[in-house]
Amino acid sequence: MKLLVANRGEIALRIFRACRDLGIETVAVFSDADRAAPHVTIADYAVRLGPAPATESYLSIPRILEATKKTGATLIHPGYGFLAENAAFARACADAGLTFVGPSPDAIEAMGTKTSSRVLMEKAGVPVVPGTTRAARDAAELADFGRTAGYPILLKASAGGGGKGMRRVERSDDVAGAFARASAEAAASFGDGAIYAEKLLDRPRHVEVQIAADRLGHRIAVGERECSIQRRHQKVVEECPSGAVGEEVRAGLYAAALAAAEVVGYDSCGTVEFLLAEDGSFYFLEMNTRLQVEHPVTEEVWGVDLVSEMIRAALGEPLSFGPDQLVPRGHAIECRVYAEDPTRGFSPSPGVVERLRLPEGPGVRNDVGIETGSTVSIDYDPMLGKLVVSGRDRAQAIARLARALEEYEIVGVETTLPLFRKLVADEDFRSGRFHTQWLDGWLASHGLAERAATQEEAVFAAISRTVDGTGPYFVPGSAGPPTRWRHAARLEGLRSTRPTVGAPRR
Amino acid sequence: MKLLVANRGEIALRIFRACRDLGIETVAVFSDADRAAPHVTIADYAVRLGPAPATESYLSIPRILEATKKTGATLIHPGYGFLAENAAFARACADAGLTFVGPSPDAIEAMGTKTSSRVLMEKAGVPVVPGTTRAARDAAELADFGRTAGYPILLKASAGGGGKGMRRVERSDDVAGAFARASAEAAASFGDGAIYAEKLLDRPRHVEVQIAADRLGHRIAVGERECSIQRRHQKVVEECPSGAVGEEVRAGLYAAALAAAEVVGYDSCGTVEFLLAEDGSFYFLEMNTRLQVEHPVTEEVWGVDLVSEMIRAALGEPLSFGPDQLVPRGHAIECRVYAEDPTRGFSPSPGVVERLRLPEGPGVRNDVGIETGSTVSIDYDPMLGKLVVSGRDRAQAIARLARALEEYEIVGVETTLPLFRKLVADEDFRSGRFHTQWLDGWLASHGLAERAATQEEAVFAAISRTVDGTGPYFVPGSAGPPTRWRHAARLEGLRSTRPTVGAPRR
Amino acid sequence: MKARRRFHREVEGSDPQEILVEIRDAARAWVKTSDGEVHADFSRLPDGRTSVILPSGRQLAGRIAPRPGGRAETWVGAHRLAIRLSDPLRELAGEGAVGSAAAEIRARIPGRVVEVRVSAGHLVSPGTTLLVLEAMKMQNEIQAESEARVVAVECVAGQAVDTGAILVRLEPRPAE
Amino acid sequence: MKARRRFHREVEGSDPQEILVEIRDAARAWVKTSDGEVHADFSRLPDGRTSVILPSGRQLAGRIAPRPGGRAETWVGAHRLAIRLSDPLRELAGEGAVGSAAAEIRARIPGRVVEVRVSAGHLVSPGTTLLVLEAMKMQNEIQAESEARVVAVECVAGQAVDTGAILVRLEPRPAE
Repeated sequence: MKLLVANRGEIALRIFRACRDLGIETVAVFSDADRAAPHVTIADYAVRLGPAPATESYLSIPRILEATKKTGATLIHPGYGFLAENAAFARACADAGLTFVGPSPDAIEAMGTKTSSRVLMEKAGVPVVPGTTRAARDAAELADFGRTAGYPILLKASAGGGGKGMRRVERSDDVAGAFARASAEAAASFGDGAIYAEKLLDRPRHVEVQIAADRLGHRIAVGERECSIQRRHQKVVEECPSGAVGEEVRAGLYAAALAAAEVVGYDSCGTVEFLLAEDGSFYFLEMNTRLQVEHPVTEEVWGVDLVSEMIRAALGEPLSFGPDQLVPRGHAIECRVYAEDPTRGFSPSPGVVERLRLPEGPGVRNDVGIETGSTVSIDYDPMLGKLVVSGRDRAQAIARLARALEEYEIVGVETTLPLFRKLVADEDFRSGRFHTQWLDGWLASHGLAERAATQEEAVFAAISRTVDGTGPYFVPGSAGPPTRWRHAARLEGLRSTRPTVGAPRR
Repeated sequence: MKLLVANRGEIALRIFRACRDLGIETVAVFSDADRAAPHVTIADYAVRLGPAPATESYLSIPRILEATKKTGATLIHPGYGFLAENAAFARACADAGLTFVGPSPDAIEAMGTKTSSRVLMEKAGVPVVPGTTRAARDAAELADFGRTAGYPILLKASAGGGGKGMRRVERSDDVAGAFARASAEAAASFGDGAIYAEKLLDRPRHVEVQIAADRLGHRIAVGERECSIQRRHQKVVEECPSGAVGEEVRAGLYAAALAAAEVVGYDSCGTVEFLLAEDGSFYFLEMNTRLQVEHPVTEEVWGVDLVSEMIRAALGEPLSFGPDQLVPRGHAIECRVYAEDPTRGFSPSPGVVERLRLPEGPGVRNDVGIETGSTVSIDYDPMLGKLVVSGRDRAQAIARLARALEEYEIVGVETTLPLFRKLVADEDFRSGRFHTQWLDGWLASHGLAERAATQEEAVFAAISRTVDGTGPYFVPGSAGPPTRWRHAARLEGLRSTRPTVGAPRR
Repeated sequence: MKARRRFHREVEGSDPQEILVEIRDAARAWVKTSDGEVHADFSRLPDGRTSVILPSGRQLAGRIAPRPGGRAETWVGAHRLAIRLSDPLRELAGEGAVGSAAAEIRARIPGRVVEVRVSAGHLVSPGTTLLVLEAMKMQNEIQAESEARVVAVECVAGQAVDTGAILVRLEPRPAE
Repeated sequence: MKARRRFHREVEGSDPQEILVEIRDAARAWVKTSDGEVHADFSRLPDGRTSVILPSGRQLAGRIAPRPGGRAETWVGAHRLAIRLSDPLRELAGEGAVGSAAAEIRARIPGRVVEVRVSAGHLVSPGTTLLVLEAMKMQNEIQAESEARVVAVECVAGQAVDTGAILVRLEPRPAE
């Protein structure tokens, strides 16, 4: 049996690992930008889709279906992003006789449009955030809602996710501009510019419930995740369990999540997201009908393999655990390591990973899609991988996270690692006092610039540069004010692909 | 606070990680062979001990104590091997005002000589294997025991461990030769050539109980480990829990282990080893008064950090869990990755690690002491590291082990990885049907030679060699049609140990 | 990047198989074997390995690791494979024949000879211990691998030996 | 391995601090700063980093990573640090003046000369492209680093060159 992953990066590797555990052969697809990527070179089979742009590769349904024919793959897993929540893709797979590892196309469709899913949830008795229930025709309609519900409000893309097409609006004057920008962004990201509005809750938490289900009618809530550490509505750090959820609220969240899954006959792994207000009330946000980026924190705490369960379920097998067999233990935290420069507004930082050293040891799990020498392309989401740590309790998990971050080296591209090193030392983070708007405020008031070298480190640097200068490695001149001739040497070093080319022997 | 690890390799890294989790600064010591080793380059402080031979470095008590003075370290952890079970060292540390992370010198001493510990255990009512109760004066004394107890018997080093100084003897004619070799080996390894004899049980299992204790009187049995997969009495694969132990036997083992620890007032982490006969009866083997190589399988299943607990206990703090707070979950397996050639009688394989690629992903933990480029010296135990996998049950742990082994690449030195790849597919191993002599028999009847390349792999090899021959990595020179002298250049490239060295200058 | 090479794959008990490779451009190779011709896609990986994709979609990543004595290890994934690819053109160019009649037992690691159990003239069988070598704190029994006669012992007990040092010379003899 | 360098550490709001380094042998460096003199132990690590042990026992491992525009990143452990070290001596002398009178431009990796842009007698300035070398599928422009005169061109277009091969010989000339 062969399974094709219609995706790239760390999630393709994650799914391949589950395949190996289940004795299923692996099929990678790739664009020209990814020929040498780890997800290709670890796979049993690999098929080129097309040029780098996603529309010609990872989003091309005909080319992906062609790749299953070529290799004889009968299973297809979409990962997250790309075609993961595209009902047409799920249908096309079924039409081609393939087993789609995910829920039914109908379930994807029902949850795919945020406005219609909100209507569904209201009918099922699941609380939703006050908001408009259909795509706005114009800005005036949104301004009407703002007047009624009161500002601030949040504009969101009906087809959306991941913070794209999302805008916070503080007053009616800003509605028109925000609507235009959000709609344009949504159109670019999802091919659908539809926008609706929600009341913006004050300092809410983002808490979500993991659902595991099979095609035999079993459906289990496998704990919740705390995902409130967000930057502009994009998750940055996730945890399991949530420190903000007591037993009563937890039971309510599970019930609501199971009700939501029930409505659409959900029969795979998926996630129901909620906003949790400070008073313990919660509101349905959306259901992600796919594997979630942050699924590993649930796996670590609950001792399950969600990807294996998803594949088993797609093959018609039952979940390998009953609702009372699972006991959560300890605490897990995930950091999303992005090739973004946190000192420059998190702008993407493509380039070559000159050096990669992963943290290892107790409580450390690495899900990464790069290796030393990998090229980080501008064509795709700049996530390099995820650092997942677990411990007996949150304090131990945080201690191990701090330790792992001190071992984690990525040189060559800017990453979000410096952000995590500061966060892990922050008192509010350590004591769990945060909400979905907390990080944006924190970033505005905390610098992430490099630490100045100590005197000992300066001595190290001077020795290291002297050793390099006499050894086999190229070091361009000093960091002092450039002079004419030294500048040329630098240029020369730079133009060569490797630091050791062409510089004259000294 | 600073902690010095009087050890090297993976265990030094393991202990340093626990220190980081606890906010303690780390001090490495090293011999000239290890100046560039990972345990040195990850430490906050590092002190040279002396030349490569252990007697002049890792076994030199005065130099190690000097290193604590130089750096201001107040804590000292011996790891395993070297000085870990040397009561004189523990005493010297106490005399120097240092906190020794381990049990009292008296406990080490009481358990350090196998013959005297057997006497102690008999008094405490813990069953021991029939054997001599003091070091043999000569071979005749051992032959006497053989005559009385019946062959086969096992010669063991009184000061021993790790299979060194151990010899199986089948008949009286072989006693003298085996005694001489075992005694020489014991003298070389432990500085003590004393040898005693035990009756050899038929097809026993090696099962051991992990003890965690503190200086406030708490003492807990943290599960058992199954360590029956041994090669010539050296552990090769360890698991937690043991599939051979039912609830009743488990309770008996825990009680015996706690009784053994009680006798010597044990107040740190340690391990009580037993032989388990097929009928469920068990016999005390020895107590290891130190951190055990295979402690990670217990950590994974029981959700504890034994090294942190050990350090906390040494500082006078209580264990961070009570006897009823720990619940085991799932199954963990450890493989000891050695630089030994399993196709050549496991002869040591020193050299340079040209390439190291560690497995990653769910259920995988790496504790390794090498990195790409590391030199594996002949001066020390050739263990490179440990692969630890865990899963929901033994079947999932085995599936993940097989997956991890397929990702694990070590090129440059021979390793035991090929053995594990075969073992993990073996029916007896998979169904848990093994005992301490099982692997020796298995090795005698199973080849570990390389698999012959398939036709597809032959095509790969031919392409790869052609690409290498014309590319920039392997053989310098142009990519034009081959001429005789250029062939010579390629041959030359092949002969050199590094791809770019040694080609004739043109 | 263009290149063309002809290999002989040596398979025990049958004639060598010819494998012809032509690198057509930076990513495509043409390969002819006794099974026919195929076009394969290849890519150099940043870590020095090569990835090859065959027409079936089969992907293999690995490397050729050069070794002393003109040997090379073939690694595919995490596996080192048994394969002998010779290059007849090269052999014409002058590579010497490997292998000789008399077997030499050499030290594979540095160590110290603890004990020598045989002397010249001894007949030995597979498993006969020739000598004991102490290295990495272990006593290693060096054993004969086939029926042989000891031609000469080239070391003495107590001697420190280096990698590659000849310890014992054997000459094959037929099993009785 | 012997070398001596003098750095100025630039610290905002105060005078630069001088750091003098002498590499005494393969493992020892002498360093003089405003705080005094120290002997430090250093070792090149297999991955290209350097480990330094200061007299206090303090161990630092990291590397200097060259960057566009003549900058270099200083990494210690997993941290990139803010530090500015300039080298006044080099600025006075110019790169070409270090060592011998005539500079030899050599290939640092094997490759193929694609194009030669200068010939003997040419006067070149910093940045003048001397030749183009193709290596690892990239076209690398090899440029002059200082004001110089071409003494000899030692390669031709199309030629395969090996590591260390002399490509062009230059002789320094004063900047105008």
